Amino acid sequence: MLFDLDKKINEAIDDAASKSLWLYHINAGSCNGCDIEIVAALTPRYDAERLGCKLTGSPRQADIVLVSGPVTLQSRDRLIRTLAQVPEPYCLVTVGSCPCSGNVFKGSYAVCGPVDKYRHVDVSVAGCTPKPEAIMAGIAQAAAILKEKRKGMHE
Amino acid sequence: MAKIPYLGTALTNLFRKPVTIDFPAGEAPKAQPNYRGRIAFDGTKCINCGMCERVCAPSCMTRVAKPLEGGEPGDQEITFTFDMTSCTFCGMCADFCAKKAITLTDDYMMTGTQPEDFLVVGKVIKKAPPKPKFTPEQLAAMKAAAEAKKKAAEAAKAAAEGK
Amino acid sequence: MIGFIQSVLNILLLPGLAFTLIASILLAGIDRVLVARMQRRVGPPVLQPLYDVLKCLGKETIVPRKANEKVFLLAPAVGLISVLVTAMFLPIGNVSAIRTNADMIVILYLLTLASVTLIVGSAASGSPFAGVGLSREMVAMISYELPLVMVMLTVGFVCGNGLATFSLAKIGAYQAANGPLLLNPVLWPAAIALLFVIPCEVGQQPFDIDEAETEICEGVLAEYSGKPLAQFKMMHNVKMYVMSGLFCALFLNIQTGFFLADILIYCVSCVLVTFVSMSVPHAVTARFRVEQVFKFYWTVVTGCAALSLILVWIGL
Amino acid sequence: MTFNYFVSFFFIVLGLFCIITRHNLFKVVIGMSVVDYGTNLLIVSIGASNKGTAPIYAAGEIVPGTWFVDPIPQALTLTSIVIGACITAMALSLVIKIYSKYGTLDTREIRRLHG
Amino acid sequence: MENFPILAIMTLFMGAFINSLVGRRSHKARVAVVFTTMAISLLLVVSMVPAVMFRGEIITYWMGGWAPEAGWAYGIGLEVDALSLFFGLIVTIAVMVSGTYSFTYMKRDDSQVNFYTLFLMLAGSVLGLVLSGDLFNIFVMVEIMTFTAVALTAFRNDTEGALEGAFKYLVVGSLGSVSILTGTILIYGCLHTLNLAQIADLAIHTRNPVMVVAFGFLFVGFCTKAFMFPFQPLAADAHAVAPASISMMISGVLTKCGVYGMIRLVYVLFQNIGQTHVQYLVTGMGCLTMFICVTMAFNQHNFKRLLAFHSISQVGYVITAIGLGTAVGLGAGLYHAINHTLFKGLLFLVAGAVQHQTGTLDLDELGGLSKKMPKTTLLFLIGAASISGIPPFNGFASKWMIYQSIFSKAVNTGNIFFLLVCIVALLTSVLTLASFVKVAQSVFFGQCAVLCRDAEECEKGMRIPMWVLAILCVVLGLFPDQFGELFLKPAAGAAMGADVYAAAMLSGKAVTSMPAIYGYIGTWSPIVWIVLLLIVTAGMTIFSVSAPIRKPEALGEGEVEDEHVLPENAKYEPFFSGEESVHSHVTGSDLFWGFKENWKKYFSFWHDWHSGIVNDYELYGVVFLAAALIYCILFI
Repeated sequence: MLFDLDKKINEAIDDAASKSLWLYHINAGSCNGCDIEIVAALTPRYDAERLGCKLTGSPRQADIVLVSGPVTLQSRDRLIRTLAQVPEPYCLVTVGSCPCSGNVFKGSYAVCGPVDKYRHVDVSVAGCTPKPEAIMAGIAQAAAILKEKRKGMHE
Repeated sequence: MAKIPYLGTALTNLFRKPVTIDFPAGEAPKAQPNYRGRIAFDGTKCINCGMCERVCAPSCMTRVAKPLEGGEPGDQEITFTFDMTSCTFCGMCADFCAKKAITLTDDYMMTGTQPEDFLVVGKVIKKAPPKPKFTPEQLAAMKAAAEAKKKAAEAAKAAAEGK
Repeated sequence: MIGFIQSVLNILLLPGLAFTLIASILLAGIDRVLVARMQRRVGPPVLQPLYDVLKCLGKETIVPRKANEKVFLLAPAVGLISVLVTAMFLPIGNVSAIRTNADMIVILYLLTLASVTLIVGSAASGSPFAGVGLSREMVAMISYELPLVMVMLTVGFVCGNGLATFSLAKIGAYQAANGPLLLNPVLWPAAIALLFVIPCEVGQQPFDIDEAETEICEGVLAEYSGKPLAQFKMMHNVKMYVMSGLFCALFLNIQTGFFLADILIYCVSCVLVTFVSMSVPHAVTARFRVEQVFKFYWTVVTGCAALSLILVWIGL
Repeated sequence: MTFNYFVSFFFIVLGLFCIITRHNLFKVVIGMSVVDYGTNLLIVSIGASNKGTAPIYAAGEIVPGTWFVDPIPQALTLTSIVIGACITAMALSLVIKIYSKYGTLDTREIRRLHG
Repeated sequence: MENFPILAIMTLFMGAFINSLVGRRSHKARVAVVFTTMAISLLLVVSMVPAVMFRGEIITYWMGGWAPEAGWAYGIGLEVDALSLFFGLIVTIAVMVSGTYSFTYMKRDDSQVNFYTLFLMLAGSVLGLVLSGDLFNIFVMVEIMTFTAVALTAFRNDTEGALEGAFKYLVVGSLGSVSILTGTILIYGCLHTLNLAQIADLAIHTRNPVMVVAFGFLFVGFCTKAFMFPFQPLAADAHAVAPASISMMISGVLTKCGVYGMIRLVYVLFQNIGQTHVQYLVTGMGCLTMFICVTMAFNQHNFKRLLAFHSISQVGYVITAIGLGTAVGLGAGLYHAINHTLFKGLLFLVAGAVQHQTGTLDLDELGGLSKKMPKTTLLFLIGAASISGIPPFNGFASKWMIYQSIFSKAVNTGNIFFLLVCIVALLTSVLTLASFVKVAQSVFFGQCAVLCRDAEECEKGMRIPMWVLAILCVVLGLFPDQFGELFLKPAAGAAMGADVYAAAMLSGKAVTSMPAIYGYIGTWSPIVWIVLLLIVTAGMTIFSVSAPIRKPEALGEGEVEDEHVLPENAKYEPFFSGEESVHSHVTGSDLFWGFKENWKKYFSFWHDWHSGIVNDYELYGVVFLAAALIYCILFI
């Protein structure tokens, strides 16, 4: 378009993609330890809103999907369905060690293996309840990846 | 209208300094004193007793033994890999480790994109046990010689008594 | 010819399109920062609403299978346009982009149109959460429409001295003559009523029963992603600017001689109104339940509006 | 003449009372026709006067001082009677169909359209 | 030009007669006869417009050549002034549209000959009522109208409650007719004339109690015909069961005859609209009807019954505007009258189309029709937007004029009553919008109900009349000034100029003078359009750049919307917080929980008030008659 206005707009949108991160949290059977840590990240002491983070209620508006908990049998289908409903480009961040490996529940009949089996995990934050700073660091890393993904979309 | 709760505190907060720590910009604050964070494995102290592996609930560590290429034939090089993503940081391994080879540091910033970022790898060089000076045959021969000597001595003692 | 260029410039730049977009984004940003500061946290950068909107523009738009596609995609556009046109009517000092002698009724209807597009859009999205959300939005509309109309009638009647006027220009002239209406004690209940109406009209935290993230998963916007979502978010920001602008036009229309001072005063008063009416309730109270919203508006707020209406009616 | 007005007023009130209180459809229809008759009586008695004779006018016979009864209300009464008859016929046909469909004539049961 | 009025009425009645002879043979013959009859009457009425409306003449026609002698009217006269012609236009347009609609709508019914005979008689009687200049002639036409409307309501007597609705309409309607008759006779008793013009002359001078009681009776009679407050259950029952084209006729045309009678009564016959007590009576009735009907419509489960209550509440708007007594009020009321006929007719025809395709009108069973019947959905949206007063449509223009007239009346007279009326009017328009949102969500949008799976678009024959109404809605909405100048000003002038009406009737043609009514406030200045254009182009530039819009590929053959979808490809399924998207349609009945929760007592009271028993409705009617008479005797 005229004096490559579209390139400028696309760059602005890529930049914005890393500055406005809407979190959508999926609890795939977690013991709620990681859940309260995620919410703690939004409290005044850690304030994830500085990164532009905001909890949203629907996967349609998610940029970063936080998964916590070993993917139990019951929550397996629901996890896959919800992940399918999130619009591109989005990052999948696993919080805590359960989603990465199933932690102490590894090998149980009710646990359907790490999240990796269902979708490539962009950033994982280890720790059995990782500290809010760790979650914030993970989100910051995911923001950078998001920018690359968005850039990849329109190249 | 009942007194609006927190109105006073909200308005005064406007003029007070926010309590947020400037983490992603600044450096991460230190964790509490004995925080059970990432595992640090000191290969030199470990005697490969396997207590940590037995006592670890999520069995997040694996031991692979390989013959040490440089050393004598019996030497082993055991690589310990602790997978932080399946560790619950309960600290049992550190407590049960007789040699205190495993310590949990206060590094909590464990984020990464590939699984390798979360592996703590430690190498233990396990010397082969010292070779016995004598080979088993020599031992047998020496034992036989000792036996023979003892019998000769007894025979001589009996002959002396008989006299 | 100069008059025409002047009016086109007015529309395009100053009290018109460009100023509205920039002001609404800044106002929304300031509002979020103020709420954060009241909770003693740093809060997002001031341009955060701009990043949100641009990011939503960049994301993929999914049209659900059960949705009625044309209405689903058209409703947000109509909503945004109707709100932007409403912003044209707001005067800065005595300069306003579009001037008719029944501004208030057009503003009332365009704001209703904006809410209706939100409702029709969510109805077209075919999701049950949206169904519940739109009925809550309708209840909210029923509850705040009555006091809003009463406040407009009161101000129209006071400024009309005899024949009720609906034009903001006459109201501005009246305030220029004998001081902003806020100083007139008879109109204090009406001002309070309008301050209460603003958060519900905009859909701000304590009264955002239609987009309640926790209860009904973003209710009205459950199925929206990408571009339509960007339009609805932009509509939300512009509505915030329009409502505070409306309050300034009705009660705080201070007209000094030259235009620059007017703009400055206008911006400061807009920020003040946003702080008082939207940031403080957001930081202090939790979200209302549906029938609490309705009961609150039809008893407390309508009471205030009716009080000042009757006082004005008696001829005070 | 006032006696006629009282009687017609009485008929109208009686008809309305019958419509309001009776729960049988036929009685409601009867009430309606009673109201009609009351009104017809009112119309006729409006135009009537004791001294007047029948308003038949044959050429040349007019003698000054003869009193005619006003013919227009009588014409109106004719139309009103015709209309009353049609309304009653219509109502009765409806009552028959209702009975065949609902199986009852009690107005309290025939209330599917309410609320 | 002289005998156009009688020709227009006679063609309709002759058409009914010929149709019953010829129509039996084939559908084509029936359609031909009915269509030509309606077309001729429409042509005749329209051809009178330039003479009456633009040049301001008044056409008088004396039946049987009984011209008035020495200023005393003996015969029965037809008088067409601007007001009658305005309502004549409404009647003929509505008849034309609903006639063409019923050609395809009633195709599946049997004994269609009777349907069209009754339909043309209804049309003829309504046109006769509007054009006639004789009070008893109006009573006879009212009787024929009620008679045929009852027969047509019960036409499909297998639908649930059709006979019952018709019977109730007949019984309580006859109460109205009796009170009109009594009123006419009492006037005759005092003034010894039945001609409207003559009564207009004499009524001002004779101020005796009998005239006041006559006014009371006539007022109650026309309230019944316009389905005012205590009579609105009649309308609700009649509309819910009548075929769609007939419910359009009842709501669009019969109520307008009640309104016409009210205007004639208050502005021309007794000319006592100037008294504040009469204004209180008329505006109070309109206001009461408006609010009660809209709240009653709020939790209806039947689509047409909801539309019926809305129709009566809009007529309440018209009556409120007329009761103000100011020229602006009357103009606004007339404007809203024609708008109401248009958008209410459109909504009833849409309801008919929905019933024709899906077989049911229950709001809880319908759902998601917008994907199966897109054109009908668009038509519905135009109708709903007009009725709830959304800017570009005609509802907005006329409702706005009504608010303006009420508010300026309130300010000029400094009377608090009119301020309350203004607030109730605004509140009613919001509630109207609320209930049409409810209908839109439960019938057209939302998820596809089981019943609507195989519904497809209705035939073209039904859609053309709907499109005619929709276009008229939009045109009248966009050009309120021109319509006001050409039609509203002469009509309101004719109503206000009662003395000219009288003079013209008795002495033949005369030019009426038109008082300047109002300066209309232009809303659509061109600048607004420029701004819209700019915003749209600015929006397009950003859109063409950013990410693509992904739409689901259409359902393949045999694929049903709700059958099991694998989690992986659930991208386009609605978000059910992870669950599989089962059919869960949020229907009308459980919307607005918050609002209904707070007004539980009010809603349950009115729900029981509409008990559906004939005796109760008659009781309400009689009590209202008594109250009205007492009010008139005391105050007027």
